[in-house]
This record gives sequence, C-alpha cells and structure tokens, in this order.
Amino acid sequence: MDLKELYQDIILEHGKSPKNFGKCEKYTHEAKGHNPLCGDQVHVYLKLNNEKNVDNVTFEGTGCAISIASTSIMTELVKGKSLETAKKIVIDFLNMIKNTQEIKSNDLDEDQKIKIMSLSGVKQYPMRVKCATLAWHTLTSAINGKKEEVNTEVID
Amino acid sequence: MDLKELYQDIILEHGKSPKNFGKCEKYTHEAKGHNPLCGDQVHVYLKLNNEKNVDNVTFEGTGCAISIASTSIMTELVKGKSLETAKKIVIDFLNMIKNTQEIKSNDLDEDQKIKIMSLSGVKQYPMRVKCATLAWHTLTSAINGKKEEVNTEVID
Amino acid sequence: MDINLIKSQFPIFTKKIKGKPLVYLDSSNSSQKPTSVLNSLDYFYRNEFSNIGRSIHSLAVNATNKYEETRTSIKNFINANSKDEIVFTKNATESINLVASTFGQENIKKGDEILITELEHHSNYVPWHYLRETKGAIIKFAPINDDGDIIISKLKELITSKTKIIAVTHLSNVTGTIVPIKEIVEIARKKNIPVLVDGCQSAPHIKIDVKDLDCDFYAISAHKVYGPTGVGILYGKKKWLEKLPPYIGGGGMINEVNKDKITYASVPEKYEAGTMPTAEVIAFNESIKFMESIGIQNIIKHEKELTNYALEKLKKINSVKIIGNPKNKAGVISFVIKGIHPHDISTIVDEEGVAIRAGHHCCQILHNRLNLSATARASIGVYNTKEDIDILCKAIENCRKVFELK
Amino acid sequence: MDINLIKSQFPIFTKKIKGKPLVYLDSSNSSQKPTSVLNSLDYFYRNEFSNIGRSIHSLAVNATNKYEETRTSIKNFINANSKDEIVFTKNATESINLVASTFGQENIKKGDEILITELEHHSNYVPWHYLRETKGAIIKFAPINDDGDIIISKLKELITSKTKIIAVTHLSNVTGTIVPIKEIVEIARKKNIPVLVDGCQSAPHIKIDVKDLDCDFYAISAHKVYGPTGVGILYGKKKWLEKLPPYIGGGGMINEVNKDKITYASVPEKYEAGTMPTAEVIAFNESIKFMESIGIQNIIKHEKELTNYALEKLKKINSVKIIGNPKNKAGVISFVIKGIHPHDISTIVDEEGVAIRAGHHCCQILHNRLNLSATARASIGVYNTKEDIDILCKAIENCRKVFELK
Ligand SMILES: Cc1ncc(COP(=O)(O)O)c(C=O)c1O
Ligand SMILES: Cc1ncc(COP(=O)(O)O)c(C=O)c1O
Repeated sequence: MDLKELYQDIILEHGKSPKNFGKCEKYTHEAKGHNPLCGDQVHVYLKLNNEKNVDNVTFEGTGCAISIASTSIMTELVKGKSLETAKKIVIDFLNMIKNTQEIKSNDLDEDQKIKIMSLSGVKQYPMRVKCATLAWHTLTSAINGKKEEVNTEVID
Repeated sequence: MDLKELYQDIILEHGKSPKNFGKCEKYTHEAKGHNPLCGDQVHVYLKLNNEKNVDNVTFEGTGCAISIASTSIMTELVKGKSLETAKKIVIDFLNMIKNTQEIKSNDLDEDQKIKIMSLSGVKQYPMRVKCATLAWHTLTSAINGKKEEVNTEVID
Repeated sequence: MDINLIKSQFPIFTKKIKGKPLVYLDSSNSSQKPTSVLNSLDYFYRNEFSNIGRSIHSLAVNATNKYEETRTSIKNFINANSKDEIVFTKNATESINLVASTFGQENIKKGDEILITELEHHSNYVPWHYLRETKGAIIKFAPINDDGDIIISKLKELITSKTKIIAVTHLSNVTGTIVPIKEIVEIARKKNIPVLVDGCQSAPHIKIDVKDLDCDFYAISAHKVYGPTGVGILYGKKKWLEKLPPYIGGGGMINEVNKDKITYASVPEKYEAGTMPTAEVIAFNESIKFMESIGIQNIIKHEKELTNYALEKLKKINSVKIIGNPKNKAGVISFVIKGIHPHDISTIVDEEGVAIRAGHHCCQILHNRLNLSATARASIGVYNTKEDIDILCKAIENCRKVFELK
Repeated sequence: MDINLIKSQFPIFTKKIKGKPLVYLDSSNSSQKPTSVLNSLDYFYRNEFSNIGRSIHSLAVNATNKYEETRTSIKNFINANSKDEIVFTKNATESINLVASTFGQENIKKGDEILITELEHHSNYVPWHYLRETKGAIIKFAPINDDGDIIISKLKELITSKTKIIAVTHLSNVTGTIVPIKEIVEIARKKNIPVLVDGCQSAPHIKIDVKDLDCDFYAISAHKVYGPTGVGILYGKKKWLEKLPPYIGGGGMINEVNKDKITYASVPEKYEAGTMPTAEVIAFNESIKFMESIGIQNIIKHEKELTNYALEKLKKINSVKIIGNPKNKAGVISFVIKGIHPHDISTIVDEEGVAIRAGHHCCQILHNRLNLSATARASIGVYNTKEDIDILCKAIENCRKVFELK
C-alpha cells in the first residue's frame, strides 16, 4: 500500500487549506462532533434556505489531515444542493468508506466524484476511518437537529 | 509420605474424643481463635491460681481432626504446669511445627513428648499447619489478655 | 462426544500429583484450560502484543480488533442484543460490585430493600452489604428448603414496595441447585424490579440466553469457563449501562476532561478504565469456541450423566451424606462424612491425586442455614470421566480406612 | 549490558510489521514481554493451574505459594517494609481508585481539598473527580512550567489546612518529567498530608524505594514493567491499609459472614476479592527477575543514553518540536511537527514498522496547558537501540516527504 493513496494531493491540499472554514452567518442548523480516540473535533454550521436548499455550510475544528480534508470536501460537495440530495451524498459517502460500495449518486459532477473518491484510501487504514466519517455524521446530526454531540465511538 | 504419619492413632483418638472439652468453671482468662481458610474455630478457657499455675484449661470449638487433636493435646500438656513452663511449651511446639526444631523442654514426661511429637507429621502438609497451631496461638492470646480474636491469616 | 478427545485438549491431565494421575474435581473453583486458549495467549504475547484502543499503529489495530471479537463472541454466547452490553472486568466479583456500587449510588436510599437468597456466594452478598453500611439499605434473604431449592413463594412474599433489586445465583456452587431464573424475573418484572444474576457457575455448564431470561445484569468469570484468570464479564441491558454512573475512573473511559468537568465515554468503554487484561480477553475467545465446538447440549448431557453416576456411587459409601437434593442439579456435589472433617477428607484424597475443595466455599450463610461449618465438594468439568469418579470414591473409602471408621 | 542479548529475550522482535522489522517505541503505553515471563505463564497453566487460597489440595498449595512469592519479590523490588503492604489489583488505575474511594469515604468532606498536578494521567484525576461529585471535594492542580516541571513553590502555596491528600505522578507519560517525589513528600509530611504516587511510568525505568520516598501509597501496572496484562499493584503503608475500609467485596476478603454482620480479612487479603489474576501474578515474578538480572542502574544508563541520542537527532529534523524540557527526563519523548497532525505521523511511520502513539495520551489537562490537542510520542524500553531511533528519524523524514514539507 502506497501512502500516497491515503495522502493524495487533494487530501493534503484540503488538509492544509480547508474550504469553508469558519462560522457562516445566519446558519439555521449546527452540530458538534468528537472522535475521542484521536481528539478530532468538528463543529458544522448549516444554512438552509426556504426551499430547503443548502445555502451555505461551513465548519470549525481541529484534527488530522484526513479529518480536516474530509470535512472540507464535504462542505464543497453539499453546498448548493437540495437537502434531499445532500442526504443522499452523505449516505453514498458512508457506504463507500464503510461498506466499500461505489458512489451511486448522479448529483456529483466529475470533479466532485474525484474529490470524494480521494478519501477512499482510508479504507485500508481501519483506525483512520473515523477521522474520515466524523464530519459526515456531524452534518447528519445538524440536519436532524440533534442536541447531543456526535461521538464516533458510538456511531461507527 | 504415609498418611498415617499425619493421622497417627493419638491424633485420631484426641480428634474423636478430645480431652478437656467444654467451658471450665471460674476461668480467669479466655480467648477465641479462628482459621478463616478452614473455618476452624476455638475458644480457650484458662484458670490460673494465685501461684500462677495452670489450674485448669479447657476449650470449645469445631474443626478438623488435626485442629481438635492439637487443642486437646495442648490442654493436657499445660494443665498443672506453672505459667512460665506453659509458655515455654507453647514456644517449643511452635518452633517444632514451623521451624522444624526439636522439642527442648524438660518439663514434659515421655508420654507427653510422644503426644506432642504426634503432631509433627503436619509439617509435610503446609496447608494444615495452621490447623495445628491455632489453639496454641489462642492460648498465648488468653495468657496475654488480648481482646482480639486470633486469626491464623495474620499470625502464621 | 468423545471424552478422551476432550480430555486430551487439556495439557494438565498428562501431569501427576503425588505420583498419581490428576483427578481434578475442583472446577467450580476454577476450571482447567484447553491448549487452544493457552496457545492463543502465548501467540498473542509473542507475536502481536500491544495495548488496545489508544494507539493507532498496526499492532494496536490488530489487538483492538481481536479484543472486540471476543466481545462479539460473548454477545453471541449469551445471546445479548448488542456487543455494547458486554463489559469486561477482572472477575465476576468485580462485575457484581460494579452493579451494586453504581446502581446503589442513585437508586438505593435508607430503608430500601435488596433481596438476595440463602444460596448466595459472598461475592453476591458483600457488595450489597456495603449499601447496608453506607446507605442504610436492608438486605433480605429468600430462604431455601432442606433440598437446597429457593422457596419461590417465600421469595415472592419478601418483595415489598421498597424492594429495589433482586440478586440471585443461577447455579449454586455448593448444592448445584439450578435456580429458575426465568420464573424469578417474571415475578420481578411485574413489580418493575431489576434482577442481577450471578452466572459464575452456570456459564460453563448450562445454556445461557439473557434475552430469554430477560434479566437486567448477568455476571461471569472467564476462569471458570475454561478461560484465563483475570477476566470477568458483566452483561447489562443497554438502558442500564447507559443510565448508571461510571465505576472505576481513569484512562479510556472518558470523553472530555477539563479541570472543572469530565464527560464519559459511551458504553461499554465507560466501564473499562485503564489497561484491560488484553491478552487474556483475546484468549478467552478460544474458550468460547472450545465450548461451542462441543456444543452446550452435549456438555449438559455428559455432565448430567456423570453427576448421576457420582451421586449413586457416593450414596452407597457408608456415612457419606450428600448436601442438598435440588429439583434440578448440576455437577456440584457437596458432602460430609460423619466422623471425618472435610479438611481431613481433602488432605487424604489429595494423596490419591484427587483435587476437591473443603470449607464453606464462600457460602457461610448457606452453611449456617444447613448447620454445617464446612463441607467437602467435588465439582465436575467437561473433561471429567467416570474413572475420575471411581478414583474419588476409592479415595473416600481410604478416608474411612485412615480414620478407622466401620 | 549487552543490548542484543536483551532484545533477543523478547520474541516479538523477530516479527515484521508491514514487511519491516518492528521498531517498538510505545512502551509507555505497554511494554513487550520477555520469554521468561511467557514461559512462566504457559508453564503454570499447562502444568500447575489452580485457584489459590481457597482449596487445600496440592495444586492449590503450590499456586498459593508461588502467588505469594511474587508478592515478596515486589516487596523487595520497591523496598516495602512488609509483603502485607502489597495489594494486587487489575491495573494501576484500579489501585488509584481503591485509594481514592476508600480514603475518600472516611477522610473527605465537603470543601476538603485534593491536590494533584497538571501532569496527571486521567487515571490519577478521574478517581479524585468522583469525590468532587459525590462529596463536594475541591481539586487543585499544581501548575507546571513550560519545561514540564511541577513548580514546587506553587504546589506548596496550594496546600491549605483543608488539603487532605496529594496525588502525583512519579514520571510523566507525556514529557518524561521525573518528579521530585521525596521533596513533595517532605513538604506534605510537615502538614501530615498523605501522598499517593502514580508509579506507572517510573516502575520500569527508575529505582523505586518506597521507604526512602516515604510516600503513603504507590501504584504500579505490571504490563508496563515487562509483565502480563491484568495485574496492578498497590503499595500502601500498613497503617493505612489496615485503617481504610474494604473496596471490592466478595469471596476471599472476609473473615466471618452472617446475615446481619460481616467482618473482613486482614491486609492484604482484605483488598483481594474474588479470583485474582493468579497465573499473571505468578508470571510477573519473572518480570522482576528480568529487571533485576540487568540491574536498574544499567537500565537507567542505557535508557538515558538512548534518550539523549534521540533528542539530539530529533531536534535536528526540520519543524520537529519536542514537548517539554524537564530538569530530569526519562525516555518519554513527545513531539509535534508543524504542518502534520500526530495521527498522520503515526500512520506514516507505521508503514516503516515504527510503533509510536499519537493523541492526548490520557492527559487532556496537560495538553490544554500546553495548548496542544495532540502530540506524537516515542517512548523507550530497555530493549530499544540506537538503530530504532535511526529508523524512527528516517520515518519522520518520510512524513515530511509525504506531506511535501520543505
Ligand atoms: C502515568 C500513568 N498513570 C496511570 C496509567 C494507567 O495505567 P493502567 O492503564 O495500566 O491502569 C498510565 C498508563 O496508561 C500512566 O502512564
Ligand atoms: C456462585 C459464585 N459466585 C461468584 C463467584 C466469584 O467468582 P470470582 O472469584 O471469579 O470473582 C464464584 C466463584 O468463586 C461463585 O461460585
């Protein structure tokens, strides 16, 4: 296994300079996530408009390259999508990482598919899967308006 | 090792029909002893007269053949002796059992020496040593007027 | 079931005691271990050792996975709903203390009642006694009859509106009584009282199905189930484990730690503080596989046969008296011989290579009830044979000879 | 001291990780085990297994004697007054909980203060936190300076008439700080405050003399001292162990049990309820013999050399920052690399067969103090060599390459 499959350039890029970092204005939903094993922490802010589209989604947090990159890529992929589509993308992603299924969604363009696939290297590193999934679980939590912090020890 | 060295006839005899069993009248000292591992229990009653001679010594209790016989033999050996002699016999006995030393006392007659030596087989059975020593520790405790129950876990 | 094949899996049975082949009849105390368990232990330490959960290097990942595999095996073995309901402890005693302490903290007030039975091992009494000392709780003992069966009607009568928990053994380590747990849980359920089952003796010998029993807690010791020492198991319904406060505090059981506040990990990690008996937990998986490879029904059948054989033979020996005659009896046979103290029996049969236990077997309440200060106990494991029983009986005859009984 | 001879005693070092020889630098987490320990474990289970203390047959007598021999060895190893001052637990975490819980019961009231430090492992904080929750105690943290040394003058200032106990680590598992315990005990002694020392990290690496330190309690984990998992040790001055109430309740720790009253065994049995990790305790004796066969002074010298070598080499790598620079440092080296998260470091060096740990190492308070969320940690055992350090450094260079750092 080449480490470069895990640490692809896209990952390093997003890890170093994450997109949509910070607290967005007028967010309508939020949730926190925590990976106790690693100490990764993430706070997702989601702004849905009246048509239930993802107007904006941003995050704050600390963590390893995988976790930051995964969060950054997630925000890019769901931003501008309808809520339903966003949910489908999350499910697709989790299925890919945890059940090694293919990405089925028709809602991603080629560039976006490359981005999401760049995270698939993590499948070879079981202890790092939680780093990759934390943000996505946290987004789901924000959508569902859950009060409790997401904890990957419980979820995964 | 022949079991008959442990269970000599003298032991069986004393085990079955212990001497000086019961609570003697007008005892001046008493003490309780307990062997938590086995559950053996003994209560020694000692009557010293004004000249500090052992006027009487009796016991109550339950236990295995070794423990009952040892107690019974002890009462026979110290009865009628001066307190100082009684103490010496106790030390002699414990030294024999625990440090495999010879019986030094000149205060025992031949018959008594045979009796005390009949307990020496126990040296080959480490888990049974406490059964043999319980009564003797308890007598010491009675002599010293100790309030606490003798506990072979602590003593031996 | 081929008993020779089973026995051959236990290396200790090639050993001699005082020149005689070992006849091990002390399995209720602790069982011997099959080769597969010992190989697992040794292999893990020699080839794969690492602490679990905390590091993320390859050794740690592998160890963590194997540790969790044992949890899953136990879940299946006792038919729990989820592997999160399985907590590792150091022994069943700690498992029971965990429940008594955490349950007691929030659910026991002065005057509240805890219902146990006269059959209980000290490990299922002392932890509750602490709540008597610290909280002013009241402990009630459901009585047994002379056969060694719990009198269920009396147990029922002892339940009041103040009864907060019932703690009862599944299988007595003195009389071999198999307790009708399902019946007791049904009674408790009607009054909404949780039930803790001490499954120390049952786990190796009868089928356990916590879903069917519907009990709230179930405590097991690995070392009695052909596993290593140092590992205990607590099954707890998830709703309980989530609700109860943490027990031992330290590394691995926390979520976030600040100078003024601590939050805890979710179950089962919440109850697994500090470095666990990693290698031993991993090896315990082989114990379960060993039991499953024989099949619990075959184990029950073999042990039942052997128990009946032993009871018949022992009853024929003059002055031997079997303690208890429960409706449903497992391979735990306590007895006394008029004129010979149990410790003397143990010493004498030991000369023939026979290992039995003598004493109160951590059941002083029961011995008081039976008016005995001590009993001798022969307890059966899956590896025992009729020859073992024959040798035991001959050794007992020898006790009578040494003591010159007629 | 022949390092090759030492390394050859650890079978795991013949193994490969991802095709590379194992470079094990996670000994602060748990150490590897020498052959003699594994042989003892295996031998006992295969040839001599029995539970201790309770039965009186030959196997039980032998097991009990060997178990007690380990107690005596530990007594000598840490220079205790009596073997009754040595209690076996499941891990150091339990040892500390035992003290916090039993000491707390009778000696801590609302408003009383417990003094710990910013260096403490969660296992030496959470148990005391419980007393905050249940008793309203106050926990104070003696601060450290940026080097990772406890500021003794500040610690002194934090002591008040309400300070009931001081709990402090002997050796930090993050910065490698060796804490001047003797100095702290002297301060405490003047005010009659007992001191508990968390000796988890010190036991394998520096000379321990509890008589000289004059501390009241000392907690150790066998698995960090080249011993099996599942065994912890608590040293306690006899007067304390005798005075404090019992902890876990059950078989083996009682004297007499009645329906209305229970009396307890004397120490150390009072604190050893239920079946203990018999085989593991017995095998731990070999760990002590292993350490003694090398000699603690030789171990200290070797590890000091290696630590200095590692520090020098690591400091030369661009953007590596060592955490803490204590006056007296053992072989625990935590570091960060600007631009690479510790978990990424661990994953990448693992590809080279290098096992290190990444995270907060159960020291969130310390990490908060240092403004870090995680660090990477290389920790040294007696079996490590300069080559191990060289491979580590090369693997770290590779991290920089993967992350394309300049
Ligand atoms: C300083 C320190 N204290 C306490 C502990 C807890 O030890 P254990 O997990 O063996 O209970 C550790 C190890 O993790 C430690 O490094
Ligand atoms: C019925 C019963 N309960 C509890 C225990 C305690 O088990 P352990 O000593 O493994 O904690 C035992 C075994 O001694 C037992 O037989």
